[in-house]
Amino acid sequence: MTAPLVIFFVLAALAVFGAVSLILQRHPIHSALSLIVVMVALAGLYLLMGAEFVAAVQIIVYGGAIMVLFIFVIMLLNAGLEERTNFSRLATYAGIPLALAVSGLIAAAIVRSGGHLPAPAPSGALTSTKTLSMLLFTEFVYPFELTSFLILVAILGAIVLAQREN
Amino acid sequence: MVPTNYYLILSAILFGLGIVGFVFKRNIITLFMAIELMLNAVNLAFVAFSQSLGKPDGEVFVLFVIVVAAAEAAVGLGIIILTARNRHSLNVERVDLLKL
Amino acid sequence: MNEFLTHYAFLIVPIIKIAILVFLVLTVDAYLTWLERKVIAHIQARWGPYRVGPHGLLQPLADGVKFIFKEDPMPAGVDKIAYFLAPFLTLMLALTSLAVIPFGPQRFTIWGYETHVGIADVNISLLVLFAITALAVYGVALAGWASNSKYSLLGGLRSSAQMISYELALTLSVVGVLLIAGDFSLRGIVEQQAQSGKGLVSWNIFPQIIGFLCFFTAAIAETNRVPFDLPEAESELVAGFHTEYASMKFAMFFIAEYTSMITVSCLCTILFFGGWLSPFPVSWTFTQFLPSVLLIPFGLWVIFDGIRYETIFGRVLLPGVGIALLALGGALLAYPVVNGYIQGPFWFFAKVFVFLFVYIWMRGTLPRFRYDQLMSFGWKFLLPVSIANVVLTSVAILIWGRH
Amino acid sequence: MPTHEHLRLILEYLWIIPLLPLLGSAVNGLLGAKWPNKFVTGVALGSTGLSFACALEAVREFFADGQASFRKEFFDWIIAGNFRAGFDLQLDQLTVVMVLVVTGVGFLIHIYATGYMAHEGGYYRFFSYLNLFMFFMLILVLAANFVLLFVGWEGVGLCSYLLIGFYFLKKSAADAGKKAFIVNRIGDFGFMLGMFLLFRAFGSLDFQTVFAKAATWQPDAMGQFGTLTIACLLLFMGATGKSAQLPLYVWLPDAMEGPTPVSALIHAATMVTAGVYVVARSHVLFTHAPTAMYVVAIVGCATAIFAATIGLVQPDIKKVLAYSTISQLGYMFLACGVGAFGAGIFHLMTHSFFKALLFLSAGSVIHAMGGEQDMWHMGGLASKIKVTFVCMFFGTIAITGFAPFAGFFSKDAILFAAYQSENSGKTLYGIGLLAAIFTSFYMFRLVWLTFGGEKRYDEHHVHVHESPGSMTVPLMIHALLSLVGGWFAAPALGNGPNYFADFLAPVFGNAEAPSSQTHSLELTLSIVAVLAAALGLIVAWRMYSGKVVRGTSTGLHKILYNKYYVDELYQATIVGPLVWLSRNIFWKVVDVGMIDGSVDGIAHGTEAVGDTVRHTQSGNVRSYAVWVIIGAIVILAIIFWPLWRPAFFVAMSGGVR
Repeated sequence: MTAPLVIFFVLAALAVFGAVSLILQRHPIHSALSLIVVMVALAGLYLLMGAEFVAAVQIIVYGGAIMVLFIFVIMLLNAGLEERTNFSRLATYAGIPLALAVSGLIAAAIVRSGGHLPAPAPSGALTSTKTLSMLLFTEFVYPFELTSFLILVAILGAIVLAQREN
Repeated sequence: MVPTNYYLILSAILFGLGIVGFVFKRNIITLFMAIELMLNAVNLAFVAFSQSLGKPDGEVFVLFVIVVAAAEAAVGLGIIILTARNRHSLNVERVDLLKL
Repeated sequence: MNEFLTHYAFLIVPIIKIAILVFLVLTVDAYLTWLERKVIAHIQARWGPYRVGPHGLLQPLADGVKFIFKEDPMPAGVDKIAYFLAPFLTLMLALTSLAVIPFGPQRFTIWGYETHVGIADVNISLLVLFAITALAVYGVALAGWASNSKYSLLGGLRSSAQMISYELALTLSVVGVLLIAGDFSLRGIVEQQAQSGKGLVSWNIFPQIIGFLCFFTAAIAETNRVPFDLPEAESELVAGFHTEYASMKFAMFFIAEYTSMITVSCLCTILFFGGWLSPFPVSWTFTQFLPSVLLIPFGLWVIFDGIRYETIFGRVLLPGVGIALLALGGALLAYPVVNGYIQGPFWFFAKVFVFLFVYIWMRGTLPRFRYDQLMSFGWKFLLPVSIANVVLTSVAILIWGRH
Repeated sequence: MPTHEHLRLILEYLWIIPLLPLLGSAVNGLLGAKWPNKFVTGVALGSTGLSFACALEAVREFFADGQASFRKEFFDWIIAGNFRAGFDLQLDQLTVVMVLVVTGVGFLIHIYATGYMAHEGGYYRFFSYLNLFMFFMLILVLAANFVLLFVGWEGVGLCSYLLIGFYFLKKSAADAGKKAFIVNRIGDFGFMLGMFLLFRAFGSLDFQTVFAKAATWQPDAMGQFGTLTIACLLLFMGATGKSAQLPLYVWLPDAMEGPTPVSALIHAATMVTAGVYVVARSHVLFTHAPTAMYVVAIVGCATAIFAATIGLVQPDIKKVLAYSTISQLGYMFLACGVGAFGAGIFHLMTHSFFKALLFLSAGSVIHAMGGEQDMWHMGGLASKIKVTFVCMFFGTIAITGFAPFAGFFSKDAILFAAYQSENSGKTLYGIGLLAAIFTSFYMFRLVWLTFGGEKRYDEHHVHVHESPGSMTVPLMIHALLSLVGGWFAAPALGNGPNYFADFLAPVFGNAEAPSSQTHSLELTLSIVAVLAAALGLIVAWRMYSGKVVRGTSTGLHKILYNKYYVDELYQATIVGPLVWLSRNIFWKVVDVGMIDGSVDGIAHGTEAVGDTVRHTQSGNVRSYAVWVIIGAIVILAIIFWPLWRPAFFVAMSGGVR
């Protein structure tokens, strides 16, 4: 069992643990914290795969911005414990098994399709920030601009939504 | 080295847990988190593929996904705030006016 | 024994380095508090700490002891996990952020393990740094939320909002430097500033003056220091997010704050003031003796000051310290070889000290912002300016190329 | 107009002739409501008059072309597979006669109507309808295929319905309109079946092709019901409907509810003759179906005598004329039935002249009497309204068949043809002659009751006055026509040529070329006919000249007076049961039960389904999430099926391989 494998399993366990606790925790803040754990673990996995830039962005954007936003909102709304109502019989009985079925399908499909792939090699050259930015500004320039536009729209939408009408 | 499949399976598991959360949770904010979890799982698969195939495209997609997630969070949380103000509850099962 | 070391050097050496760094940082933090109190006191025409040890030099120790032995009450209805997690998280992140900072140019091998001055040498160290500082928000937010107190909650809200807001400006203001350096690693940035051996002139501060101002302002806000210390505005929120914390947990926030001050100072130094580079052109070799030469008058002054000190303890201790300094300076003069090694750290810490002093100085002089002022300043002034800076820089680079 | 010989001005644009009345109708119908009457008059008369002029020009060009039958396909109307129905018009000798009759008589009657209707409400409506009728009638006679002919056929039916029910506030009028329409439906049903049969037999409904192919067929034997026979009988069924023959004549007497010009134009001169026209037009088919011919002859003959007998006792002046029309139409069919199509058409023309004349005169009388139609309330009008009297008298002489009036020649020709017919010709002739006697009787009865004797009406209420010129002038013209209208055939008596027959010969072939040995016979027969008319005249004179009183009707008279109770019979046997069926089965069971039931059932079913399905719309996000997941499972299964199929088969085959 080589070092990377160990690291992988540790991080994977961390991620799964975080995801499970995200589900089981009853307080949104705790769920949020669990999710942060997941994200950090994933960032670690990216680093393990040699995708440093993505890892950093993952932490900065997801960890530093999005999740902060979540926690901020939770604090703002002063959300209390989650009340476990069961108004939806469908979801109560069929929900979990179906969800598991979907994940099983996906897992099976992924394994079948990705079985023959070579192991991801941490090659700095491949995913150096330069390469990514080159791609981003040449091949994917239109999607890139689109995303910027999307962000703009999102900002406007958020402002419109959040401001109290006066 | 870690086989690609491990990453893929992990991402599948995370995705499934995300779905489970989406069905299981009642708090609307937590639902959002479950969605984010799914997105992250997808990202993991993306990165794994791109790394093992030696193509950086996958990571570019990851960046896009992150951007979209950010936008979604911004708007979605705004909506959540409004909902909470109007309905005085964050429980999605109590926000069920959209029915006959 | 030896082959064991060579085999596990990749573990042992970093651990040792980390230990040293942590010890250093904690000490510096402690004496930073002493310095702060002294400076502010003198700015306000007071004496400041004076009782414990000569010039209150032992005050930090006293404080430490007090922190350790103080009772630690926990308010009712707190969220335990978050309540405990918050300070640890904050301190941990603050300390971790120092890990990627290079303190000197030298690379040397211990037990066949090649290393350098500094813990980790990542080629995207700046990004890592930002990543870590980004997470720092959680400490504050959690602390504010967990301690189940209105003051804390408001403080936490304020500071998290403030941190998110200024993080943008912080990141954007650095982009100019990155454009010039074309590299994410701090070491690379410093070396880029060293390329033209003309010293001071080739530092980033000159092309990036706007960037620097934005960065420093945003950094102050990030560290919740005056004039942006809204989270702990005594007059409004008692002590903000750490109102409900006492003894060691409070100490952790305290240490974390000063550590992040240090980090920011280091960053400013590296990004804009050429890190460990001496301000003089490389050709002036004699400047290598500056550190040692500076030690001697300093030592003399300490001795002189100590002889006429009030307490016996002082009269004994201070001259001793002075003599030690004199000896050190002499030794350095005697063995010029060492100078080469000292140069980098010396200049580095000198610059960092200046920034820390500026921090304290500002605290002593500037009034606090109002919350809305803070926000509008961050969003409506700082952010646009840093964006403009990015644009200007890239245009300039387009025109003249990297200088 | 000065035109070059072979410059076909109108002929190439034959559609102008029917189009003009249509335009007039449209203009009057759409705009006339706001207009003063004189505008409407201008439009109506202008359109019909122009149409008449165009017809004349067309005929002139037709003659200029040496009477070459003209045919032109203007545009395709329906094309489905090998079926083609085009807007094709044709002009041959037969059409020439019909077009001239329709436009000419129609024009005159329009003029008359302007006077007659002057004080009626819905003036513009009346003329709009009347022009529309002209349009459809012209289409009918100009059509070069059965489909287009049928358009005209139905169109004139529609117009007759509209015009009979012109006073639609009067229930009797509305009912009469409906009756006419429905009875015609029955005939049209047969007509359509006939068309379908023809199409099935010949693969086309174009006159040229149909007749050309039919001519090559082996004629059916007498008593044999081949395709042609059946087709002819079906067509004839339509004809009986339109031309008021037994047993479908019942609508025509009631149609007298309409304004008198309408009765004159539609129910005497033109429309009712459409049946005769159709039979004559498709004479090729009929000549190949002797059985059908025989049926036609019998029906015609029966109708002639039947209607005549009813006419003997009717008190209503227009009713009398109506029955006389029916019986005259019977004569025409008799002619066709015995193969004397030319004679039939000849009688058609002359009849349109004098019957129109009679109707118009009757209308003038009614006008003078202020709407009074019962002859028992008239009398002694001769001195009051001389013009009308003279015209009426002319018409009477013409119809009763005194030489040298029009009716003499045409009726004589028919009777002669009947006499010559090989299958039971003598019988037909005898009945025809009897009908002729009756005809002259009731006509002179009418004349004496109306004009002769002392007046039986109240002076103080009725101010008898002569009609305006707009009415009397057409009367005179018609009187003239009914005098000279028959002289085409005059030379035939003097062993000369029968111009009319010769003119139509290209169409009908020389069916009845007068041979020398039959000539003397024809002469004697005509003399007999005149004597018969005289007999009727004498009897009428004995009975109705001088003082007359309305006797109580008993026995035979009663039966005749009540028209053999045919209407009551139909009411009892057909209408009653039908109404009962419609009300109790088709309405209460089929419509309410089945149709409405099914529609409502669909609605209720939808409602029920929605009621159950709507529960999926719980508004609960978690339920929706589950649905999304189900969808995802399905999609994944579809996408990855090819991926898993091998494994699946392996599993099925017990994991071998």
